[in-house]
Amino acid sequence: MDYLALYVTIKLALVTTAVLMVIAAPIAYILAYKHFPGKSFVEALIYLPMALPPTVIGFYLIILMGPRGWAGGIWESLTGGSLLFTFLGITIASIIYSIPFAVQPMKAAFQKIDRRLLDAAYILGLSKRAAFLRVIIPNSVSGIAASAVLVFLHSIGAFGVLLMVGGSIPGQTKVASIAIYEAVEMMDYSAAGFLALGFIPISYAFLLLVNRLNEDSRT
Amino acid sequence: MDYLALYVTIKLALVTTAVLMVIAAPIAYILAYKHFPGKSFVEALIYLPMALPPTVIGFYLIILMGPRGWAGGIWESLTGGSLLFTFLGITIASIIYSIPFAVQPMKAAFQKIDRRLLDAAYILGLSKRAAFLRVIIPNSVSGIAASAVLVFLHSIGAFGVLLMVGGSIPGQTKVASIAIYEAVEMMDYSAAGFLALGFIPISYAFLLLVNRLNEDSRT
Amino acid sequence: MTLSATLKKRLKYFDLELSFTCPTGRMMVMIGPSGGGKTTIIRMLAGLAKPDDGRIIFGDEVWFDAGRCIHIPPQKRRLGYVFQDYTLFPNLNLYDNAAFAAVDKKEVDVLFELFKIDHLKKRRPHMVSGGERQRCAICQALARHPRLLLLDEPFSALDVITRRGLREELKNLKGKLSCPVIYVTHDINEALFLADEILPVVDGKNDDGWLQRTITREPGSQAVSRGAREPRLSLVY
Amino acid sequence: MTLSATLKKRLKYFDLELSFTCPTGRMMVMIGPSGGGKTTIIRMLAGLAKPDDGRIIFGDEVWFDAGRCIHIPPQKRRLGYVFQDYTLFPNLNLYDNAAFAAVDKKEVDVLFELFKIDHLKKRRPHMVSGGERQRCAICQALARHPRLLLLDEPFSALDVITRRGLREELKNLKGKLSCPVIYVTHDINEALFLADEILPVVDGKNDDGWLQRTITREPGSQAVSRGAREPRLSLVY
Amino acid sequence: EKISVAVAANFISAFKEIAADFEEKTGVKVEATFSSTGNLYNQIKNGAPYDLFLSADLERPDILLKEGWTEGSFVYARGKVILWSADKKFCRAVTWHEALKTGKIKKIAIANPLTAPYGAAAKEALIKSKLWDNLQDKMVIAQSIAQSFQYASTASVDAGFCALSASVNPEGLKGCFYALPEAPDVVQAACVAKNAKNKQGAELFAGYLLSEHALKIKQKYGYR
Ligand SMILES: Nc1ncnc2c1ncn2[C@@H]1O[C@H](COP(=O)(O)OP(=O)(O)OP(=O)(O)O)[C@@H](O)[C@H]1O
Ligand SMILES: Nc1ncnc2c1ncn2[C@@H]1O[C@H](COP(=O)(O)OP(=O)(O)OP(=O)(O)O)[C@@H](O)[C@H]1O
Ligand SMILES: [Mg+2]
Ligand SMILES: [Mg+2]
Repeated sequence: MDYLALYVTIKLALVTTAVLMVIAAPIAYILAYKHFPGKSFVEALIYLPMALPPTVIGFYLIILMGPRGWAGGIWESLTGGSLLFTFLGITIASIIYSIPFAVQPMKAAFQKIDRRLLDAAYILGLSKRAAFLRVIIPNSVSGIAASAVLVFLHSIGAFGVLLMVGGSIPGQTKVASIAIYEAVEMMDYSAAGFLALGFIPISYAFLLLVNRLNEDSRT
Repeated sequence: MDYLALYVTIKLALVTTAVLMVIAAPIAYILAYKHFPGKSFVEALIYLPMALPPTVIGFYLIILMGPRGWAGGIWESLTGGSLLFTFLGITIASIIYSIPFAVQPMKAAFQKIDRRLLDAAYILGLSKRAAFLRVIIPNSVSGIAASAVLVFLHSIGAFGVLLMVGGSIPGQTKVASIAIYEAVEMMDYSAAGFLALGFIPISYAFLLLVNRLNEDSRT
Repeated sequence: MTLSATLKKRLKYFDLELSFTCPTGRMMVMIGPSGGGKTTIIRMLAGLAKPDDGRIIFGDEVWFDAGRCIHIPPQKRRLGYVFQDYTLFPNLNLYDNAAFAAVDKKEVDVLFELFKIDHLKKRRPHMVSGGERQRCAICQALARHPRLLLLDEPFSALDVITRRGLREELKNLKGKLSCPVIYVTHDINEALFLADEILPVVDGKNDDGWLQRTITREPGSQAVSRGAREPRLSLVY
Repeated sequence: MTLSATLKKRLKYFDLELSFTCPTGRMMVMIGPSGGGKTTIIRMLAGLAKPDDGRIIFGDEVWFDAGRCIHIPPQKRRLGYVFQDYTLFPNLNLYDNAAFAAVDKKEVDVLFELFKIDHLKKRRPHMVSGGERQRCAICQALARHPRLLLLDEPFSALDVITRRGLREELKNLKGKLSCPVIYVTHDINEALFLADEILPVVDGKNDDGWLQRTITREPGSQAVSRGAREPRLSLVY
Repeated sequence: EKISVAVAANFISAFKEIAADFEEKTGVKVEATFSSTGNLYNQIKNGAPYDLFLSADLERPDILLKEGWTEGSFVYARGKVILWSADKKFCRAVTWHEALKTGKIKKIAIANPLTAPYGAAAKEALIKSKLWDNLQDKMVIAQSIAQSFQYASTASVDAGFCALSASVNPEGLKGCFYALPEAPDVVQAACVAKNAKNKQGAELFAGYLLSEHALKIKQKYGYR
């Protein structure tokens, strides 16, 4: 069993989830509460990474993060290194790939908040920012948990995008899904099956954790 | 531009979304309200299609739906036809692939329902089933909308699974993501890019629709 | 049909323990200090909470019996219950709320007129005032022809005049309803006006002296020291 | 600091239109029929709703001026507001709710003792009775040292004795608070006891005769025909 | 009347043109599924009703023969692996070995030698030239030969081992390439299913694949 690949997978999924929870919250807030022209269009763009086939996203990410793309170019001029084929590179890819799954359930949760709670918060002098942090977030725990579950599991299972921008470098960018793919192509079906079985305990453990947190917040 | 492939894609996504909304609701209800031993484990299994790389799911679906698999075997003995490489086959694959995205946001929404509303429903004589249909569902519209958006867009973008079980029969199983794949393999990047652009108006239109329904339910 | 209940429940700060009966067409009014257990009692009668011990019998049906492990769920008790915080379904307008479980939808119109909210039929609950919400909740409970009516401070959000009017309507209705009515209030006038029987609940127990002490400011009751500073108004409202 | 307000707002069934002033240390009690616009007025003072026209001036600050398009948001008005449905944050226990915006957390303990809920500090709102929730909401409002206190039926869920006690406490507090207090109630005794001034609100207008008509059952008022059937109780509670 | 064909993805372009010709000439409709050889093999193993399988290697048709799916295989194309770069300056060196040795080269793409026949061929050339070990830390592994070209054409890598067919398409013409004399031909074999639904049509198409006309098309796309 390719333990190194499983390790990279888990690391990638955890980093992606952590980063996305922070990025997605304000985006979801804006989508839930603000009105501005072209909002639906912006929203559609945010969800696009989900609608596009992963290989298409991967293809555009290569262009963007390659030495001739602006992201890759800036990165190279700053660090001298390449963004593609590094752990950082697949992390960025995985984050972009999973944004919609982070944003959508959070938005739904924020929309469900009882308006009277927000009224009460404003009366108590909270700025919109403070009300967001102290009222909306704590009262949306189950929606945020939904986000976290979706993002974590989705990053674990990410394949097409990482196949494009990863380059299958052991310990760096070779995640378990790629290892499985290689095993299938080599007709080593039992290795593929074993590796696939490895996903069950991982997702099980993560779900237990999230459910625990979720329940704590409600008692 | 391959309009036929786009048409199949939209049809597939709509059917998948419609079917999944119906299937996922009771599952989400059980996960949100019932307690039974091994619940977390069952939940983890339900979310597995998300955690597994699409190619792995496709791999097992082929085995299952092939003439030697039990699903394919039963189907063949009933209809004489094959399940693989038909529109029905990719629809089943797409449904399994998207189950987690349907279940998780609904579960979160159901959990957020004010318990007092359920108390009131029971007092008014509603069975659990009736309370589910008349109280829980109408008060979870934003969560259900989140589900629908995720499922629809996710099925639009589905690729790995369909590549495995679909074949690429025009008008039947050749969806846009597969057409893009073929264009990329032929190194015809501009055709791929055009087809990818087709996803933007589709997801935009669907989002507009869901947002409209969502807002209607709240005024 | 007579409701008779013997209830025991361990709460955090006191044990609830009391029993009472209430026959059809009679109204029992529960009164007592805040946090004394009135809502808890009502919830047990409704089947939303389980007593630790005791029995609830309605006519010849056993609704709850701790010894025999019987617990009929609220769905099967067919009651009307106006919650203290007058829960309405936020997704429905007032009319649909009241018609939600109505035996005959036509009655809803009559009730809405009686309770003076027929102009608000199409409004959602968050678009009306507190007292209007409360009146809708009463219509909802009555429209389903309950076998037992539980009213937890149904008029708390109403002004004096409306309240007095509705109180009268309720008294008239009581005869037509032919079911036992349990009514929780803080208003002693209301209790005296409506009650066929008064059940003072203090710290989970039936405390028959409470009403007397409160009204007559018996020495030693909290009312004295505080009440003394109060202007003595004798409004007959 | 004096609050003075001139408010106009078009509602569905009547137009709200009235003006009043209330200086520091004084309590103005609003009273009137259900659905008459009391809560709407309070929400406008709080900044949660906008009048269609008029002005709200607090001391030398302009909080609202339709003509000059000034609208200070609720955050900047620094007020205490006890909602009619006593909204508390469901994710916090009672203590954290009251301390949520407290100037000095130590005061919360004092307030909890005063309002007799110090044993419930660690409970979440859905685990306490309606009256206990309401008292916590008052503590929350007081703990933030408001410049203006708005109380929308703060004692509606309380029993007579608790209510009378708290009413006294409030009267005492009023002096120490040194801010204008606007108080909505249905209880005429309470209004007479607490008020430095009474503002009867009927269908959105100041109707000075309403109180008189209600109390004295002036002929022609609804009170007569209905009240006549009512037993004449003269409880001084 | 139609036949269904499973085609290794690297052969898509040539195949589509050949199939179009074939349809026109015979009236038999060709339904094609393109995917990686490994995936197609897996589908066949699980009962996919293909009449004809165009693999990217010799191995898979061999296995299918042993498993009794087919009665025999034939070679339908020979591909060549090349070293391609989007940067025309790359080709100024005399040999591909020197081009790879310059310090400017930081990353080289190669299709996974374990799964892709083109990758295996490239690896063999590198080993023969004693470059394989030195270049290990510059290697980026692509999962297919098309992906290796994607990396190279987007300049994500400085150069990539690609199929000769890549050099002749419009995107490929924008760059430059070296042929690799050390690399063996990539031999692609095909086989007809024993129990094909339309065995006649499949055999007709198999024959057409080897015809003069088809050969011209294959050459146009860089196959022999
Ligand atoms: N869900 C709950 N879980 C645990 N304890 C509760 C719960 N609800 C109320 N309590 C506690 O039980 C006691 C009785 O509460 P209950 O709501 O029955 O009082 P009440 O007589 O209805 O008071 P009020 O007049 O203020 O509504 C109180 O001490 C209260 O704090
Ligand atoms: N959010 C709202 N949108 C529109 N109309 C409303 C809204 N809330 C209340 N109303 C209507 O405005 C009028 C005044 O309501 P308001 O809540 O101010 O009355 P109130 O005097 O506080 O009554 P109560 O004593 O029953 O609480 C009523 O006719 C009511 O139906
Ligand atoms: Mg109560
Ligand atoms: Mg009000």
